[in-house]
Amino acid sequence: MTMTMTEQMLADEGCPAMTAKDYRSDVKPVWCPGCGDHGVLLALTKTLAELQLAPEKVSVVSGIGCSSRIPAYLNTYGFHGVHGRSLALATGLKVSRPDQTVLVAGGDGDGFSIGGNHFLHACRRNVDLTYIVMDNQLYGMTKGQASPTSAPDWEKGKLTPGGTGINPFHPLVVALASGANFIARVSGTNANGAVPILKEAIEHPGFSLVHVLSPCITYNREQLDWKKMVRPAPVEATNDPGRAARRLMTDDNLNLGVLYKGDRAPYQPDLRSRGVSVADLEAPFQV
Amino acid sequence: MTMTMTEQMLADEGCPAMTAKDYRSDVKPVWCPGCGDHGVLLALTKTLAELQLAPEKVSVVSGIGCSSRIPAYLNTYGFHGVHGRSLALATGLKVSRPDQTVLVAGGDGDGFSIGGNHFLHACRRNVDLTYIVMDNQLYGMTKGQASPTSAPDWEKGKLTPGGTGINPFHPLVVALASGANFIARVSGTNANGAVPILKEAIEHPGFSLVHVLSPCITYNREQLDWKKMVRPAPVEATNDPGRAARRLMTDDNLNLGVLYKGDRAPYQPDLRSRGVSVADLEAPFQV
Amino acid sequence: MTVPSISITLTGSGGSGVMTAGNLLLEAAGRAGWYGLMTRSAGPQIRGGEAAAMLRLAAEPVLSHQDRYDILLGIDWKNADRFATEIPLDGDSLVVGDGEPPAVFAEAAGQQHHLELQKIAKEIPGGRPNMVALGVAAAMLGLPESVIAEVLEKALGRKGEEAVSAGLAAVRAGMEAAATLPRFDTLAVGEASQQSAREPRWNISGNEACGLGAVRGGIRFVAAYPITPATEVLEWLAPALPKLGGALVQAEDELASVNQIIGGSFGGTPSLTATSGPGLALMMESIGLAVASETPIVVINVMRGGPSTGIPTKSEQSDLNIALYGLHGDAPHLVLAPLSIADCLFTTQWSVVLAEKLQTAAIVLSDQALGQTRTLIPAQADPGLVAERLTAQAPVEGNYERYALTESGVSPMAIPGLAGAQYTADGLEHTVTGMPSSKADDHHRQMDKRQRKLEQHDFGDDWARIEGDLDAETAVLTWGSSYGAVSEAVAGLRGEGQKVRVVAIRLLAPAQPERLAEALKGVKRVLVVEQSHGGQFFRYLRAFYDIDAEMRSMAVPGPLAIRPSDVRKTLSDWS
Amino acid sequence: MTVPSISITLTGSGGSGVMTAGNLLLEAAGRAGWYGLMTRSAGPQIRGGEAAAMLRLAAEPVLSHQDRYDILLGIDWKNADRFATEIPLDGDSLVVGDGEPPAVFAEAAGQQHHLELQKIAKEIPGGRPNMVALGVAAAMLGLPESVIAEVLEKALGRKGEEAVSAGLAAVRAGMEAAATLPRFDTLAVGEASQQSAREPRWNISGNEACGLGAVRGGIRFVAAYPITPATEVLEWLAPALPKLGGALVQAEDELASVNQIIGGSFGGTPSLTATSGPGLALMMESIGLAVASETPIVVINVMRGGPSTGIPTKSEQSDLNIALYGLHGDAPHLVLAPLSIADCLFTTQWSVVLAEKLQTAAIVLSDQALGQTRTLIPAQADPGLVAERLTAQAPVEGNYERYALTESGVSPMAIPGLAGAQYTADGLEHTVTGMPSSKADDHHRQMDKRQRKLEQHDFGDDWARIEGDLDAETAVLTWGSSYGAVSEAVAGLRGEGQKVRVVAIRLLAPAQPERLAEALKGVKRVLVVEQSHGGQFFRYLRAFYDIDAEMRSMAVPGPLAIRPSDVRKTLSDWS
Ligand SMILES: Cc1ncc(C[n+]2csc(CCOP(=O)(O)OP(=O)(O)O)c2C)c(N)n1
Ligand SMILES: Cc1ncc(C[n+]2csc(CCOP(=O)(O)OP(=O)(O)O)c2C)c(N)n1
Ligand code: SF4
Ligand code: SF4
Ligand SMILES: [Mg+2]
Ligand SMILES: [Mg+2]
Repeated sequence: MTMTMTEQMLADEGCPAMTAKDYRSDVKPVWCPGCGDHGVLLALTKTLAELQLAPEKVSVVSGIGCSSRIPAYLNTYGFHGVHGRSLALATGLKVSRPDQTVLVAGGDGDGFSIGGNHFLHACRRNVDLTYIVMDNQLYGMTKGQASPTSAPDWEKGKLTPGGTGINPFHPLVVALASGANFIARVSGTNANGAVPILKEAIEHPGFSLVHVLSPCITYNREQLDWKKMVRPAPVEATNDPGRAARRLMTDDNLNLGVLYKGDRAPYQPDLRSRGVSVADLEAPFQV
Repeated sequence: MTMTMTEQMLADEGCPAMTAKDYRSDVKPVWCPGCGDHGVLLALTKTLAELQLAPEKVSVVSGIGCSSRIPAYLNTYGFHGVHGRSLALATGLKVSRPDQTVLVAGGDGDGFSIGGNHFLHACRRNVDLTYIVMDNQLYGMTKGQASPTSAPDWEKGKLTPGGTGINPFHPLVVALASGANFIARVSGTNANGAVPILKEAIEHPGFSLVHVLSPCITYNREQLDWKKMVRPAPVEATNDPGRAARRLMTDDNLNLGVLYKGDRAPYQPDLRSRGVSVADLEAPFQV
Repeated sequence: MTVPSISITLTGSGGSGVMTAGNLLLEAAGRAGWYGLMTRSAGPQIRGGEAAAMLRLAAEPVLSHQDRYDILLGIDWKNADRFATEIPLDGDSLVVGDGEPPAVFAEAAGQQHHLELQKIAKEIPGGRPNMVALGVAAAMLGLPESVIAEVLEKALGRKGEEAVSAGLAAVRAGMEAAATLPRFDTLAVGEASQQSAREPRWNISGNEACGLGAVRGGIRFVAAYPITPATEVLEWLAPALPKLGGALVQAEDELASVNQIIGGSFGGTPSLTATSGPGLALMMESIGLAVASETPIVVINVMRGGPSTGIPTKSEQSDLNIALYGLHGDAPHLVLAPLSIADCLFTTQWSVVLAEKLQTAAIVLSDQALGQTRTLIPAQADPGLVAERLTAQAPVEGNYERYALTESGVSPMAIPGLAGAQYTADGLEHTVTGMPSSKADDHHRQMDKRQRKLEQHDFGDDWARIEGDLDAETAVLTWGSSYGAVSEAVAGLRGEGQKVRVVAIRLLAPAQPERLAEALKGVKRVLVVEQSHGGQFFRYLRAFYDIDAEMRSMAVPGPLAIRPSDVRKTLSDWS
Repeated sequence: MTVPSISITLTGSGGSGVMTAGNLLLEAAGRAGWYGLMTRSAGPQIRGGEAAAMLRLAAEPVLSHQDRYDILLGIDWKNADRFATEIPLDGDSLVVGDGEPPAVFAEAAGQQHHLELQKIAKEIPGGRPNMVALGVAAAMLGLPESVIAEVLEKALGRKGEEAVSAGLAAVRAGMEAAATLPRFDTLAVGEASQQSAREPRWNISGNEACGLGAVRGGIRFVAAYPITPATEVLEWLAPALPKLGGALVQAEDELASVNQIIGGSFGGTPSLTATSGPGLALMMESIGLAVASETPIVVINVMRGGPSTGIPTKSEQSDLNIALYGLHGDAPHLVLAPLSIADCLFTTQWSVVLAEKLQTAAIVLSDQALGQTRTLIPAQADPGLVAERLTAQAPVEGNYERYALTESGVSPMAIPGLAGAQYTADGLEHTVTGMPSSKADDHHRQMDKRQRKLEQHDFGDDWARIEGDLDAETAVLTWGSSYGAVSEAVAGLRGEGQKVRVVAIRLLAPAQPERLAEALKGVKRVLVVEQSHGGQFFRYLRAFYDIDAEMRSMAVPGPLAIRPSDVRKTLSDWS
């Protein structure tokens, strides 16, 4: 195995470099063989190795779903919370512990259906989080229902026999509209291709969305075709929301790469002590 | 009082025309004198009179907040539900009773803070509802906290002493991004100006958002200035989402009028009987 | 007396087709004139992990599994040991399979047999080991080949004749291979099929039964968000409702689904949702809205292991507390629980009727064990209970009072469209017309009214199922799915001459203290059986009932089902 | 013995400044050496509607209002009759005001006086009727002008000298106008101020006290969504936390706020939120997550009238059920309730300490009556209870087990940043290391552990406040804010020579049956007093306590406060 640049640098300095494997826990994933989420796990461990972040300095927060199982497979701190609330939990963690690198991971159902409100507000609040959404355009964990990103004519969703008949949710467009600071797309079937983008997302200050096309081979085998259909985005990332909006409005869900990179300052309350004691707060009560 | 065109037509046919007053109940509003919501109530009664809808064919659904008190002041059917869920309740009503004209009304907190997820999904589901949001950029009912639409440097929000420091929510942009079929803005201080737009919104099929600048004179008197600052949108409504996106991205919140008019078909399950009886459904259980 | 029955588990690793074999076996048993049930269990893998199909087949309808299995049949043994606690074997049990069974089974069982299922299957073109195993099972149980053939035809017919004949060949090979194995044909299939095969029967799960019960009761609008183990209720309803002129909407979350059905019901359509613990928790605020605004809704909660995300695929009765007490404020409402898979039909239907009649929220507490178990039962005729809401009628005279203080507590409800009765439904406390009010008088009157509706209604005899000896001094008090094991245990004890009574409560709220007192007349000892850790039912009984007898709590949490023998033992140990 | 006190209500229509006058009067009373409390009431208008400031002033700290008012002072009488049920008058009461008082007051009161407050105010440059009324009140109560002057200076100082002197002129005019009115100076201000004025005292509301108690206990992160009547807890904390190096985040909804604090707590920071009924309902799912993942959090629930949106501005104790039982699954957690405004401080602080110590969720049940009432109390020293969480320490040896099965049930918790102890917190049932598990053993062990933590902790003597006669055969059992009226009632009865005991429970869950049995020794009759419609507390006691005495329920729903006389009467009628 060849060394990454960072590993080389660390090795030169005499520090033992962490490898991707060092970020993997020994828990065996429950995912189906061939599920795109395996690739995301691999990409994530490689990215963390690239960044050489100490595992105890990283927390990965998730909700519920196949994809949301990912924290336990990493050797970092993790929180596998309830369905749809990962961004809220991560927000509390990050604002009170800005020293931690906080990643949030989950599925399209978790993030855009039940979790939609936190998604909106995380984008606009712009806390320094990286949100990795493994989008398989359905609910895997509950055995194959339509999600907000399902095609309106997908007839196999078990609660929508004739297709949902409704407009799919465009996560990247909504993210931009509500203020996300970094928007990118990667493919779950190409871990190596995802690494530099994940790295950039984590390093970029503020709220970063990484949309992952992560096929569910069990409930929609056709998603295996994504592998052949994706392509690098034809243009460079923009920092102009207007231009990004135009691009994303016509985006066909298959462009990979960094699509928008903003420069808003992250939201982070100042936690430095002001030298005030609790007793000092009592004065206004005195008659 | 001169007759509207519709009233004239009805009078010609010998039907007693309904006037705006006929849509008002005899319940006295709890609103502060001078609150913009009074204007919205007036505009709505005038609009219903314009449309000559029978009061029993109209249902107005709301959440909780000063603005959400509006249903009781109308002589239509109404539901004053819990905080943030009006769109969901209205969706259930409309899809099961497509013969009713269903309006949804509430505030910026109700609709964009706690209700944000239903807003997203109502836009994309595109049920034939008209959603009237009385935006005063704060929570009036709970006595003056910041809302998602508050300016980041508004320092009077009682839970955000130094200002919220976060990006305001752009309801029109998010509505467009998530699939609303009609997007307009009116001023709560100009009831007559709002009437034709409200009328168009109600008549337009699918999900229509009417954003109302409705000043809270109690917790942010500066909003009285809106009256002087608003202007008719400089261009005609578009039906091109890309063009609308560009426009809305740079919208300063003061353009009045219809800003986007789409032509997606509304979501409405077919409720016609298929001649199947409950007993017919038992067959597959037979061994 | 316990019903003569045979219990068999099929197990195999991912892709081995164990569930298909199990389903075919159950269906064949039904055709052969038997009754029975089948439960599935699976490993943690999302799909393709090891699985077990646990069947009990019997001459009469049965409500629960036995304490032990007669046969464990392994299509293969990979990871089969993870099911060890779920499949108790003993000296009379037989383990059959391909290769060496896990030690835990080998040690427990009295007999072991090896059969080369893989090899046999390979020798048949298109043959699969699970079909061979099906043949083995059929042979041991004495199921005629003709019945298996019928079932295969029905199941595989769509795939073409070739598939059917390959399947049948494999089944035959299995039957032959099993020629030397012991027989468990105590059910005397021949006779059973003669006697009762003419009685039409159903193969149904509790979740499907809830769906059918709902539409029988008149439900025509459903909004829901999927969740294990409730999803099949919705999956059954999704295609069914449009056929009846109704609709199911998949909502963005549970906050939306419960509000959608409140909207549907406000519009006059009987409306329902189904969920499980975490989803129910999210709905509580708005269930309170249904109670306060007096808008009828039905919420089916298919319980799973708790707390929090808990154990989504396993059963527990631990959502009783939240169902009874989980609304903020004083919010009287209905809570019901089906006592068996078949009873999911009646209890759901009755819940719809009650919610509509009393204009309030009804929570139906089913659970994973009922919901996801398939059972063979006699065909269930529709008792004809249909929602009848007291609505305001045209012409409306005078000022319409939506929340009029009627004697019964139920007030005529105007449905949008009715001229002259326009009102605003409200979750704020209100006057009789629905206008918000914070006055003490209005609050007290409306609270009394909402309570009175429930107290004054005559719920009749369906509040509980009472069985056993009228002169018994010992009673078992239980609810929901625990009734199955209790009933079997008590039948066994009574078969041995002991006198015991069973009271299984179907209507949990409002409490029926007088009825229970009557049902427990003469009883000196009451064992309270439930599947929870905290004894939630026991505590509820203490809170709302005056039981003039010594009470003991037998509260056993999931994920394993309560077994009849556990109940028998607890009763016997109580001296 | 009841405390000598005077009760006075100021009322007036929108914009009349009645609250300002009331606040100044309370503050002045404090400076003059008195104690007391002030409750506000308002009409339905969002702002600018009629309002009433109800004060009770006394020589010693008081916990509740009296049964009646001595003085009703109307700045004007517009819509004042809407407060009729809240302001009981009798033959000894005096009604003073500008113009004709509403008939309901005129008929009830023994005396009536007219004063032209408007006219008097007009004659003073910058004079306002509410300041004139303040002067009238001060004169009748015997409050020295100098004290009023001090208070005015403090309140209006920022507005400049002119404002202060205009105010003072109006007050003086009011005092003069009141020259001929009867005096209610039984409190002997002179003496009181001599004796106890040196004792430092606070003017604080229950909501502020909850805020201060929280930071005393160690809370440094708060996330919340505003809701009446809890908002002032947050409004106090919002500027306070940053001063202490902490933060408050306004969340998008309650689902977010509760999850944010779980995240904050996971990161090692003691974290809290505050809400009221509807918000609590929305939080229940995730409070269950805190319980299952053993992440300490504190949720203050300031109760209001229910169900649903109910009566947001009025008090009720009807969220007891949801707090105790509202989690799905078996989810043992802490529920505490402050017994008075002052006790909001201690109970919140103790709740923080307990939640952190036991690594679970604590729900604190305050209510609108405590939260939004201002009181004068002796300055409250910090008892010094501070959160101490059992954390894992470096170096971490071996395989870190987050959910280790310790004897106490509490396991050392690793805080992100600690090397070698990385784990994933989970709401799924799990093994000792946190790995998801659906095995019966793991489930039972973890449920036992979560229960054991609460059962084995020694909560000491603060679980309840016990007062009265040790040899009493009659006891009153109560909780939360009802303690105020009960305490006053029992003091009155005891003053008349009756023997009564009071047990007011502060720690509601886990139940403390042995402690209560001890506290009720010798008692034959127990009156259970609470402010709910359904007798929620009474039912809870039946469920979890064996009380060997005759029990009666006195459950009175809101919106009116339970009055001491109601309790006395119920006790007297019980023969
Ligand atoms: C409150 C709540 N509602 C519903 C569920 C059931 N549930 C679990 S995962 C899931 C959807 C998962 O979809 P997604 O986030 O896309 O993840 P995937 O499995 O596709 O990776 C649902 C509906 C739940 N656990 N909690
Ligand atoms: C679940 C829940 N959380 C919080 C509240 C408290 N609350 C009532 S209205 C309101 C905000 C109202 O703001 P908005 O919708 O903008 O209406 P406005 O009063 O400004 O017209 C809040 C937070 C509530 N009633 N229910
Ligand atoms: S069901 Fe789909 S999403 Fe879930 S693990 Fe299997 S392949 Fe992946
Ligand atoms: S507080 Fe503001 S929003 Fe509410 S009624 Fe008054 S002016 Fe209107
Ligand atoms: Mg998905
Ligand atoms: Mg607002």
